[in-house]
Parts: sequence; C-alpha cells; structure tokens
Amino acid sequence: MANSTSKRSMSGGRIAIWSLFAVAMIVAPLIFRSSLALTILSQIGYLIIICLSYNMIFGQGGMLSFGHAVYTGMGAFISIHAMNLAAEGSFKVPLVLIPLVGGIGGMFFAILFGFVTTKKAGTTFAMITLGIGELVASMSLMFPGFFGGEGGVTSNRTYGTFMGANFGPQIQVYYLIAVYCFICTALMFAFTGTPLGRILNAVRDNPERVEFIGYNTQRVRYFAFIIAGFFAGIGGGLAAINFEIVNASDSLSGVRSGGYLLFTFLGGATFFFGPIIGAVLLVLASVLLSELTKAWLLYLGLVFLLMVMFAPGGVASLIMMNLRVVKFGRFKPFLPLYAGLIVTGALLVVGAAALVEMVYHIQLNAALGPQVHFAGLTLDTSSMGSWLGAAAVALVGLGLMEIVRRKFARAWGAAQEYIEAEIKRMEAA
Amino acid sequence: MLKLNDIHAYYGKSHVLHGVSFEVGKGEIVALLGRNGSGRSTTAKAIMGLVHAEGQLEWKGQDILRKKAYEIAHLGIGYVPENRDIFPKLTVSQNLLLGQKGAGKGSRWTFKDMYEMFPRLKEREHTEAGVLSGGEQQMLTLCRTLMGDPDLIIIDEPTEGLAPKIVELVGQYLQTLKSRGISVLLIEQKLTIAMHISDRALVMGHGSIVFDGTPDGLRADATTRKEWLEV
Amino acid sequence: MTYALELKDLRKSFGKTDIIRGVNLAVNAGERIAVIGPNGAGKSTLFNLISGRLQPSSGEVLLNGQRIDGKTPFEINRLGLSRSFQITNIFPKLSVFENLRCGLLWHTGARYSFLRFLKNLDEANARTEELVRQIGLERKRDVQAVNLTYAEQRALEIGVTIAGGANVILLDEPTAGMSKTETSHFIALIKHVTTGKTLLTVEHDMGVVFGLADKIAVVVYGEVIAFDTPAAVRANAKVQEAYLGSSVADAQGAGH
Amino acid sequence: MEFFVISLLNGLSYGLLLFMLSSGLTLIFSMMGVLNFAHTSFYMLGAYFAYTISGVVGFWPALVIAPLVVFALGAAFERYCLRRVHKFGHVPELLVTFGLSYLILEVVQLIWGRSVVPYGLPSQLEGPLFTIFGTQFPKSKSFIMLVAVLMLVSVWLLLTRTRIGLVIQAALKHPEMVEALGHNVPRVFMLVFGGGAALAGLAGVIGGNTYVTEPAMAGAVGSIVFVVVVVGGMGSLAGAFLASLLIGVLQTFAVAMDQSIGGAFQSLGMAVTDKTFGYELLQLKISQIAPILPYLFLVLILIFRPKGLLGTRED
Amino acid sequence: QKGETVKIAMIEGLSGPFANVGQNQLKSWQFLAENLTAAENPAGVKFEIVGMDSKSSPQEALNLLKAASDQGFRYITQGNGSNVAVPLSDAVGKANERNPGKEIIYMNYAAVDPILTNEKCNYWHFRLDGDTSMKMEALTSFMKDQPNIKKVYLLNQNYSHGQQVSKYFKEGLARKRPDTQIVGDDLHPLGQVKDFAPYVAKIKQSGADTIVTGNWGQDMTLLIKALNDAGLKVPVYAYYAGVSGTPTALASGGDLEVYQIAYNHSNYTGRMNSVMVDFQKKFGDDLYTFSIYNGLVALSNAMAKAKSTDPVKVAAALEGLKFNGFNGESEIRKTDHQMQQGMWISKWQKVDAKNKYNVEKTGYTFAPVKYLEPFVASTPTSCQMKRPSAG
Ligand SMILES: Nc1ncnc2c1ncn2[C@@H]1O[C@H](COP(=O)(O)OP(=O)(O)OP(=O)(O)O)[C@@H](O)[C@H]1O
Ligand SMILES: Nc1ncnc2c1ncn2[C@@H]1O[C@H](COP(=O)(O)OP(=O)(O)OP(=O)(O)O)[C@@H](O)[C@H]1O
Ligand SMILES: CC(C)C[C@H](N)C(=O)O
Ligand SMILES: [Mg+2]
Ligand SMILES: [Mg+2]
Repeated sequence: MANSTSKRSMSGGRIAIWSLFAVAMIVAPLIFRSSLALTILSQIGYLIIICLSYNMIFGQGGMLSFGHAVYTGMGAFISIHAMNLAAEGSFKVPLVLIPLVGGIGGMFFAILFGFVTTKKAGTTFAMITLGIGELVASMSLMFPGFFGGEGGVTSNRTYGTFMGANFGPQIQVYYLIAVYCFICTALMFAFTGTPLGRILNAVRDNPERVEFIGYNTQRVRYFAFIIAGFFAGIGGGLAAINFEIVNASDSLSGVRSGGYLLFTFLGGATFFFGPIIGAVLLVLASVLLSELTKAWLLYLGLVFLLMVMFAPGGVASLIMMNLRVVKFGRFKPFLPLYAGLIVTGALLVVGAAALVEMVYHIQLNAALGPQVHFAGLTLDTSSMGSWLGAAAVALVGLGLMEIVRRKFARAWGAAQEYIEAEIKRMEAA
Repeated sequence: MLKLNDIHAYYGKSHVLHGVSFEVGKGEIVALLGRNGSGRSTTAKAIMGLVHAEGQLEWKGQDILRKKAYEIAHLGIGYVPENRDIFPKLTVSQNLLLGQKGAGKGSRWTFKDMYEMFPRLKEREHTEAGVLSGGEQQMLTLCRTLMGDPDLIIIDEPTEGLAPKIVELVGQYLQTLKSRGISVLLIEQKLTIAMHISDRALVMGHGSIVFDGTPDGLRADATTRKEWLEV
Repeated sequence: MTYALELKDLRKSFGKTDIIRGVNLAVNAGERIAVIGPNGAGKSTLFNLISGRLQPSSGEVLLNGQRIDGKTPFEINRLGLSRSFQITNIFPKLSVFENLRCGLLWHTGARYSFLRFLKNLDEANARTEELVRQIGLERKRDVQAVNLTYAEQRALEIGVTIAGGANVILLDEPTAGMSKTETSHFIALIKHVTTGKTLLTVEHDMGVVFGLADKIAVVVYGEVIAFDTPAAVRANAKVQEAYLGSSVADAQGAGH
Repeated sequence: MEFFVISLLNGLSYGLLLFMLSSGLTLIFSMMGVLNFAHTSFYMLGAYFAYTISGVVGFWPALVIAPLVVFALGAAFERYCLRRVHKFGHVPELLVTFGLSYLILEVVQLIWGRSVVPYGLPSQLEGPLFTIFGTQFPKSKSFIMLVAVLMLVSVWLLLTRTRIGLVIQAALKHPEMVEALGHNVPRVFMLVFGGGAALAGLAGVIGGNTYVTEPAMAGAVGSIVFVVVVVGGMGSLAGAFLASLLIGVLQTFAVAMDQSIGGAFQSLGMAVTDKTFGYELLQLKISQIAPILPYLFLVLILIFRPKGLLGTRED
Repeated sequence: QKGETVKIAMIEGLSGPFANVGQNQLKSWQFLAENLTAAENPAGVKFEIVGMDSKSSPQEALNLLKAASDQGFRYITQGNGSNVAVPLSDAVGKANERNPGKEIIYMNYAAVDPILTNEKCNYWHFRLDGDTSMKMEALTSFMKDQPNIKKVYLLNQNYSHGQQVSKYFKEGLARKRPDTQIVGDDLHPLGQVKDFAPYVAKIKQSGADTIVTGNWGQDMTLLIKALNDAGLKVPVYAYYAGVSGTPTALASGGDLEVYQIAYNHSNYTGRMNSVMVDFQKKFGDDLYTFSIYNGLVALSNAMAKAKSTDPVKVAAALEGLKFNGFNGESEIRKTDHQMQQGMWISKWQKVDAKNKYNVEKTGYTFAPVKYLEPFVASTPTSCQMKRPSAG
C-alpha cells in the first residue's frame, strides 16, 4: 500500500529494487548454467506472471478462483495454434509477439466466463470457477481437433528470427521470457496504483460501500478479471513457447489452478511481491523437491499445513515483519537467534526426514535391500540403530529448537512492543 | 458478590487497565462512568474472561480470573456488550433461545416476560435479527442476556441509539431487575439516567477507578466531574 | 419548483409487514433536515429506499426532479446523492487517505481507469488532502482504517460520504456512540462540511437535533407525522407522546 | 417402461450415494462455513480403517469403530489445526484442509500401499436384493441407500432438536458473545467437525467395499461433493438431499439420451457434416457429457439462483 | 562395449494417481536389467535404470528430460500415457536436432496412441508395445472366428485413446465381420463416472452380446463392478484388465467373462514364467509389462550389432532390428519404429492346473485363449520418417 500522493517520481529505493530485479534476471542464467536450470528459470519467469495475475483477483480483489488455469491454458492453446499458423505462413506473427496473442486469448475467455462469474463474489464465485474449471478440463479432452487429444498440440518455435535469434536455444527463450516477465511485473505493479486497482481493493474490503460511492462492484470485478485473464494468457503463451507443446492434462487441469492458489498464498497474497516468491517456490517444489525425495508430497503437505497455521501471511509477510524490525534497528539480537533456530531446526528436519525416508524406503524399495542413502549418510532400515539414531537426532533437535524458540518468541515480543510504542510516539509527535 | 482487586488487563501488548478495584453487592445497581476510552468496556470484558487480565477477581467468593467465558456465564454473570453483537442471520426468537443456558428451566425469565417488556420484539419474533432497527437490536441484546438468568448483569451502554422514551423505559427495567435481587453493573455515558437509578457510582480514568461513591457524592464532587467526565 | 429531494407516497413492506406506509416529504435545496422517531419507526429504511439499497414497494423518489427509485446505489450516487451508515461502513484495510480518495474517485472522472496513476490525479489528490484536513485526521492520514478509534472511524465515515461532492447527503445516526464533547465537535464538523448542501440526518440525541436542523421530520410507524421547524415540533403533542416521552406512555404502542 | 424404472432406481441409488458422500460436508460447510477439501480424504480413511478393522473383528463392528476413529482424527484436526487458523478467515481454513488432504493421501499410501486393497463385501451384503426386469439390484447398494437416509434423519434431528446449529451459526459471527452467553464454543466446533468427518468415514466404510478402496478414491469424488452442497444451497441439509437426488436422476437419464445439437439441426433439415463449424461440439451427445452435467448444473444454478435450490444465504 | 554401463532414465509418474503402475514398472525395468541372461544381453552391457518422477505431467516430463540430459543419460524410457509420450517424443526429436553429440533415444514401452508411429513419428522414438490399431486389428481378427458375436457394444473414455479404440474397432469389424452390428458406441468423460449402473442399463437395453472397452483404472473396475452387480453376463473384451490393482478389484467383483487383448498373458512357460515368479517372490507384485523385457533385449541386440552404446549408432541398429522377444521372433519396423509382434487374447478365470500363475494373489489368472501372429496384428503406417543426414 505504499502510495504517495506527491508527484515524486519513483523513489530511490524503488528504482534500486527494480534494477535489482532486472539484474537478477539477467545474470541468473550465467550463474546456473545447466539446461535444467535454464528451463527452471524460464518456468519461474512465466509463472511469476501467472501468479501475479492470479493475485490480482485473489489478493487484490478478494476473489477466490479455483479455475485460473482455464485462462493460462486457453492462452497457451491459442498461442501454440498461432505459432503453427505462423510457421505455415498463414498468420504472420513473429514469435516475440506470440505471448500477446496468448494474452488476447486469455482475455477473450476471461471476457466470456468472467461475465458470469464476476456477477457474484465470495463462495459463490469460488464455486462457479470450480465448476467452470472442471467443465473446461473435461471438455478439452473430448475435442481433439483443437486441444490435440491426449498428446496435445506441438509446435516449433524456430520458425523465424528476431534480431538474429531464432529461439532454438533455451537461453534465447529464457531472455524472451525474462523481458516479458519484467514488463508484465512492472505493468501489474503499475496497475495497483491506478484508480481501478485501488477500487478493486475497496471492493475486496467492503463491496457494499463501494456501491454507495458511485462504483458498480460487478463491473470492477469484471474489469480486473479481464486484465488478469490477459496477463494469465501471456503467461500461458510463454509456457507454450517454452515447451513447444500444450497439453490439456497439464494446462487446464484443476490441479494447476489449485497450484496457483496454493503457491500464491504461500508466497504471500497480501503483498505485491508475494506471488513472485510463490512462483519460485512452485517451480522448485515441483521440479527439484521431487528429485530429492520420494516423500515430497508428504513434505509439501506438511509445509502447507505449518505455513498456513503459523505464517498465514505467507513468506512475504515473514520478510516484511523482519524488515520492520530491521527498520527500527532492532534486528541485531535476532541474528544469533535465527542462527540457533536454523541449526536446531536443521537437526529436527534431518532427524525427522531420515525417519520418513526410511519409512518410504520400506514401503517402496524394500526389495532392493535395507540401505537408504540420505543426506550423505547410509541408513539401514533393518537396524535398530538407524531408527533410534534418527529419532534421537529429531528429538534433540526438537528440544533444542523449543528452547531457542521460546527465547526467540520473548525477544520478538519485546521488539514488537518497542516498535508499537515507537509508532505511537511518532504518531503523537 | 463481585469483587475486583488490582485488575490489570492487556490487549496483546498494550496495557489498558492499571489496577482496577471495586465491588458490586447483591441487588445493587452500580454505575461505571468515564470518558471514551477510559477502559470501562475493557473492565467488563475482563470480568467475563474475554481479555487477558491479571489480579484478583472473585465472584460469590470464587476465583474466576482464569476461567473461560462460558464457565463464568454458567456461574451467573450476564454480559450485554456495547456493540450489541446480535446474531444477524438468526431470528429474534432464536437469538433469545441462545441466551438460555441448558434447557432454560427454572429461569426467572421467560420468552413471555421479554415480549411483554418490549412488545416490539414480539412483533418481529420471526424476523432475522440482522434487519432489526438499531434500537430493536439493543432491546434484543438485553433480553437475550436476561434469558440466561444471571445474578449479575453487566450492561455496556444500553441506551445507545435508543429513542429518549425508550431510554426511560430501560431505566425502569433496570430497577425492576434490582427489585428481583439481581445486581447490575451499568456502564453509561448518559449521566442523567445513570445517576438517577444507581445506588453507587464509579468513575474511571486512564484505566483505574478515580471515584467510588454515591451518585449524590459525585454530583457534589465538581472537580472529579470536570476532570474525568467532562460534563 | 423542483425540490432537492422529494418522496411521493413511498411505501415499503417486508413480506406482510408494512414498514414504510406512504411517506411524502419534500426537501428544498440547502436545507438541513433531522429525521427523528422511535426505534424501528423506519428511519433507516427510509434512507435505504432513497439511496437505492432497498427498492420501494411503491411510490416515487425524486432527486432534483429526476426519478431515482428503481436505480442502483451507484447510479443514484453518481446523480449526486450520498449517504453514511448507522453501523460504520468503511474500507478497513485501506488508509484514511485511501478511503477518502476512493470516495471521490468516480466523481473526479477517474472511473474504471487503469491507464492513469492515482498519484498523477492532481485534482483528486488535492481534494483528498483537503478532506483529510476537514475531518481532522491529518495525523492519522496513513493509518489503516481498522486501527482508528471509534470516533475517528465515524469521522471517516462522514468523510467518505461527502468526498464525492454529492449535493444531497444522508447521515444515519452520525454521532451514535460518541461522548458529549466529541459530539459537539462532530456537529461542528458536519455543519462545516455540508454547508450549502442538502442534509438529512437521523438522530436520537435531541441536543444534536435542535442544534443542527432547520426542519425536523418525525417518523412514527412508517409515516411522517410532523415536518416542521424545531420549535413547532417540540411543541407538538403527538410528537411528545410518540417520541420525546415526557410521560412514560408505551412508545411501542403508537400507531396501533 | 422397463428401462425407465431401472434408470429411476439407478438414479435414486446414485443420488443417495452422492448424499452419503456429502452429508458430512454439508454439516461442516453449512454450520462452520469451512470448505473442507479434506472431506473425501476422511471418506477414504473410513474405507481403509474399515478394511483393516474388519480383517480383525469383522465388518459389522468395523462399521461402528471405523467412523469413531475418523471422528477422533477429525476432532483432533479441528482442535490443533483448524482452530488456529479460524481467526484468519475462510481462505486459510480451506488451505489448511488442502494441506491435510495431501498428508492423508501420503500416509494412506505409506500404510496401505499405492494399489487397490482387497476390501470385500461381507457375506450378508453380497448378491442381489431383488431382481427387476431381469436386472439385479445389489444388496450393497441398497445398504448405501439405507445409510444415506439414516444420515439424513440423524443430521436433521441434530440440527432441529438441538441448539448446536444455532450456537455454531451465532459463533461464526460473534464467538465471544456466544461464549459469554454460556456456550462452550470450541467444544461444539470440535464435535461438529469430528461429526462431519465421521459421516464421511461411515460413507467410506460402505463405499469402500461396494466400490473400490484405493488411494485415488478420495480424489475421484473430490469435487462432486462440493457440487452437491452448493447446488443444494449452503446451509441447507434438505437442499443437499434434494440436489443429490436431482443430480443422480438427471445424470442417469442423461446417459440414455443420444441426442446431440448437431442431430437436432439435421432433423430440422440443416446439413451438419464434419466440415461444419464447431462440428466436434455439435456432434457431442448428451450421454457423452452426462457425468459432467453436475458441473454445468452447478454453474447454471449459481448464475440464476445463487442461493442454491433450498439455500437461504448467498455466502 | 562389453562391461559398459548403460544408464536409462525412466521418466514416469512415480507419485500421484498412477504411482502404483509407475512404481511397478520401475521395479520391472530394474529387475529385468539385473537378470538378463547372456543370450538376452549379447552386448554384455550393464543396464542401470534410474526412476525420475514426472507426476504424470507432460511438462514435468520435459523438465526431467533436460535433467536427464544434464546428468548424461543417453537413453530414456516412458510409457504411461500418450499425453506424456507425444510431447516427450517431440522434445527428444528437437533436442537431438539442436544438440548434436548429445542424442537421446526414447524407448516407449506402453504409450499406444497410433499417432506416435504415424503423423508424429520420430526417428529417436521406438515403441515396444502394440498400438491401438494393432490391438484392434488382432481383436477383430479373433472375433471374425467367433460366430456367436453378433451385437457389440463399445464403451470408452471420451479422449483420444478411447476414441481410437472405438474408431479402429469399428473399422476392423466392418472389414472382417460386416454381419455384426455395433449396437452402442458410448463415450464417457475420463474418470468422472462414479457409478456405471446407467451405462449397464443402456447396454442391457441394447441387447448387446459383447462389450469392447479400452477403459483403464477406476473407469475399468467400476464398469466391471456395475456389470456384476446388475447380473448382466455379457463378455467384456478389455484393453487394460491386468494393470496393477485392476485384477484385485476384478476378483472381488464376481465371475464375469473378461477377455484381455494384449501382447501377453500371465501363464507363459519357461523363461518368462520364471521371470514372473521370481519377480513376484521378490516384490510381492506382478510383472505384467513384458514390453520392458523386449526393450532391454532389443537394446542389447542393437548395441551388439552397432558395437557401440552411442545412441546415434544404436538408433540406426534398432531400425529394422529382428530379435527374439518373449513372443518369439519380433521386429522393429524400420518405417515407423513400431515393434511388430504377436498378440494374445486371454481370459480372466480362476487359476487351474494349466494356468497356475496367481495374479495379484487373487486366485485368478489371465489364461491364454488365442495367439495372433505378428502379421495378423500388423497395420500400415503413414509415417514419413525423417532420418538425420549422416555425418
Ligand atoms: N481490541 C482492542 N485492541 C487494542 N486496544 C483496544 C482494544 N479495545 C480497546 N482498546 C483500547 O483500550 C482502551 C480502553 O478501551 P475501552 O473500550 O475499555 O474504553 P471505554 O471506556 O469502554 O470507551 P468507549 O466509550 O469508547 O466504549 C482504549 O484506549 C482503546 O483504544
Ligand atoms: N430487510 C428487512 N426485513 C424485514 N424487516 C425489516 C427489514 N429491514 C428493516 N426491517 C424492519 O423495519 C423496521 C424499521 O427499521 P429501521 O431500521 O428503518 O428503523 P429505525 O427507524 O432506523 O430505528 P432505529 O432508530 O432503532 O435505528 C424495523 O422493525 C425492522 O425490523
Ligand atoms: C471463500 C468463502 C468461504 C467466502 C465466504 N462467502 C465468506 O466470505 O464468508
Ligand atoms: Mg466502551
Ligand atoms: Mg436506524
């Protein structure tokens, strides 16, 4: 909500942050060079757009949608068809503009479906989106002509060149995505500072009153929904370029929509940059976590449960809370406490994870022998020692962590008290 | 009956009550006066166990400081909050039904009594409470608490938003309560009525009691009135 | 001549219950009217009918001579009528400043725009700053509305109501829950911000009523039983009986 | 005629199955406002518990014990997780149940494996109850119908004969006030959530052996139960019941209908070939979309009657 | 190349709804790789199979392809779901074109969409299973000789696989048995049917004497349950009756006549029997994806022929390769990389003296009914294979 009225142009801090964002996107592929890392980065890029577009309606507009994948997916399908037409030469659109075609596609469906969904709010809205999502997902499988059946629609992105790039190599695609990501993020941020963006917040907080200050709430929701649909479609279009295939089972499924919701929330829906974190986590969780461990779904479920219970504002709110402490110059004493939390937490996690891994091993791979390789150790599911050892590590970790946590909670409380008092004092002054 | 000794109360980290002490006797109407924000509502919440409080809090000789709100209610304290807190989607009679504890047998009060007291409620019996007029909601909250058959009733600004005539009426009913042996802790803004019907007046300022005496005593004490009540 | 606001035989019933039973009222531009009456008489309902929150069962509402019954709240608001609520109704998560600015965005022509920045809307921003000052919340300018005290929230409620620059303002119990001193400050504020506008306000505090109103409308049981100057109303026996309660007759019985 | 009677019977039995699956959700959703995404996970747990327990003590005791175990789990979840997030609002509540559904699925797979378990019908429920026009009607399905009706009656009694419903609805708005009136609100919440979970568990005990007990069973019915509850109208048990039957019958008869839009055009004399624009859509037969009709129904109902069939509130 | 280790990345859904199948097949790959005899492994290489979890998502699979390539895998395999196979094949083709020197071979052991060896055929993709057209060809050839089949009801999932089953079956039947009637051709949404009773009522009304279905998973088991419940004793010709879990569900259903059309059955003798028995002993699970065996044997043969494990050479050697598979002489057709092999019709029945293999410990088994030679099942292809220009 940082909005100043004075006509100051961007403040120094803000310029710094945006530059940092740009620089990070430029250098990331120079640091992470493997082809997997590059696809991961590419996916993060367009998922940032998608999660931000989702948060436009969810965090800023209070509309809980279970069907956002409809708009990203349709955007992707339209993009891939456009690519194929372009390759044939019947619809001359350069690849760099394909995401815009996707955006228009997403927007078209947002105009179509949004017309009915945004008439309602709250649970009713949520349930209509759930219904539409299920319908679109099921129907898409029935129409192989447009959706390409099970295999989906494939394409080849190298049908033209742009400034010497033919977009065959992943790195070129990455930079295309990065450029779009930066522009879209900037545009969506700009949106939060426009009249419609602000009224959207008002509609979220108190739709009834909005009607009495001259605004049609349905219209406000509808317009926001359409704009979000546009950005979602851009994200879909970039996904189509990235994979060169669009597939109903991936692009339109309810699981996808659920993923956008979950990770946007996990990143932090109350802050503009929260969904960016969410997008990063989404990719890491789905690509890397499952590589690391078979128990990834269990961990994911646990992390969700714990995050929602203990940090309902998402990662972004944790960051902001700490920044507040930093701002008031009270952060120093927390450094050792955080270190303590991390160390003891790591103990707990290692111990508990060792147990989980052994259980999974028994379940899935027992026939391959009792050895489990975990975190550089070799555990033996048939030996009591491994079990007891892991349990002991977990318990010790838990105990120590509790001690540190109590200390932390006390210090945190004191710091917050100080800050509150300080704010009051400043207000009074 | 009710005895507060050095009660401190907190909202999160902010310290609101700084050592409140007073007593309410059986069948007594005690007015708790004070400016906005002086902590009167907080005192009521502290008694009901709705805010974190420290100190000594006794009811009929029993320590109730750490008890849960519903336990305190079962011990016979009724509470009418200042913001009414009616249940908007329930009908008037359902709201009253929720006021009853257990089956509502042996209560001094019945639905009939309530409807006689405020015939307007009888008319709106099956209406959703949320659409009642502001004043009707106020009546409903009072009745709802009475249905629980309390021995002490804490009323936070009951006359807010009531037409002048109804304000008089409420005053009379409070005296009826007293005549049935019920104690009343009346938190009020409108001095006239409070001074008129109460046996004792307390004045609160900055989270502690700054005056404890009779209404007449308060009338005489111009400095207290000036400083703490801005009459 | 056209009235700023005119009600013609306005009626409203919920199910079988008639709540507003043929109200006729004509208010001249620039007049300050207090609407009083027993609890449940239908004052808030009347406001709801005028502002479009409820649709009348029959009858007409005219704003500056134009029919507005049947229109939605936002259409009516755009025509220059604004209201406040008996129970505070603001945007809790937005700051004071943002609340007020939202109140006037439509009327400064920003509408649904997403191609302009708020911070570049000079006129809107200047007017908002002015409003912040008018309602005396300069010090709380950037505080979230939830964190305001009750009285401050009430002030903000009025601020949001008048922000759009409507000519006809309806205030529902604006001073409820305030202490005496606050109330008198507040009345001064209301007077100040509504100068030159048509004002209707519901009040139970007779001090306020007599201090503020040019004319008083007494609503009892869904009917206007008196509409006159304060002095005349105070003297009116029917009003005494039904509302002011010099004697302790059963107010609820009135109208049976 | 014959086909009509059998289809009607099938429709009713499918409708009652839907009601059995969703009655617990209705209870929780209508009273607590929680969109419990883990509802069908409790259904699955009921089936697996019953499978294990019936292996030890037989099916009939398991019919009682398994729901009780699920009740305990549901109540514990409310007590230690849901209650914490209640104050943050509906979306976190929903997400916490989301997380739970992941956990339950994984734990079930850890304990019982990733494949189907051989959870069979007890001998008393095997075979047909009666035969009509040469088609058998199985005992197991009849039992489901019976249980669904019992669920309806007992939940209805709970809602109308006790104040629990009122207490919860009131507590959603002003929990402190309800406590101040002398009601132990946290306990009521816990019991209601546990009760809803137990209903799901009971459904699992019977659904598990009538149909298939496998890890996918929760996901398979995951969204249809919401359709039932929402179409019926939030807060309305009778609505959910009506919606279940309606959807059951509607869908069953839709399966029999081989008409398509294209076919209708053709009978009007228009030429519809695979060159016609939108041919894929035009040639789609009603029977082909029968199983997803409920979603269409949901969308239409919410557009034209957002309160649902018998609902009283909009959200 | 003797003694070399060939690493194969198995990109498959190892968690999520199809985890049980994927996990079983991962074990099958690993088990068979470890237990190849010298005759089966003429190249004498050591195959090492690493599972990578795609969660059955095409996009995840593509990510894993990159990961596998990063980690130096030159062979990948996948099978469950043409929705993954098509993108994967496409991506392998593109990657090989864009990264010469890092070619990857894709062994498809179960994805049966004919498109993979027709319109979208790809030089680096080899299919070990028989595609839908082949199976339907075989099935209709079998039915040709069953005079009591008169009225057939088709019930399939409404997506490309189900639509193809319906299409190829109707084509084949019209050619071979024009006298039979298709009395019903129903498609239902994938995975959305909770109770098949209405379909059963419809089938009964149609008077069908045979049901043909490509359904799998819940859509298969629930269909069989509903048929049993209603007591409608119409033989079912199924595609996927033997997949993990389905037999258990079938066994608790009743004694319906179920036939399976597949490249195998469960009562082989000799080598395949011992493999199955050993596998069941070790994992307590059935080995039913025989194409994996063919895949390993074919690879090893090709490596021996190419005298190298370099995918470029091996791919060339695989083209047109003839080798001894579990059904005897088998060939990877050069034109489209579709393995040409015989097909079995087997019947779901109680184990007996002749058919002893106990499927999923249910007491039931798939007993062979008829073997159809490779040439019978063979279907033409429209593939125009683009081979990388030499050099
Ligand atoms: N929920 C809360 N969180 C934090 N502070 C609070 C809360 N409620 C009240 N306060 C603060 O506690 C102090 C005492 O408030 P209280 O409501 O008890 O006053 P009161 O005397 O009843 O005034 P009023 O006339 O406004 O009802 C005030 O400064 C108020 O700002
Ligand atoms: N939607 C509704 N459905 C049924 N009855 C209603 C509805 N809205 C208002 N009423 C009834 O109409 C009557 C008038 O209510 P209204 O709120 O207008 O009174 P009021 O004059 O503002 O009273 P107060 O001074 O107490 O606020 C009340 O009896 C109320 O119960
Ligand atoms: C998502 C929801 C359950 C929202 C609900 N209608 C509410 O705001 O109360
Ligand atoms: Mg107070
Ligand atoms: Mg009112």
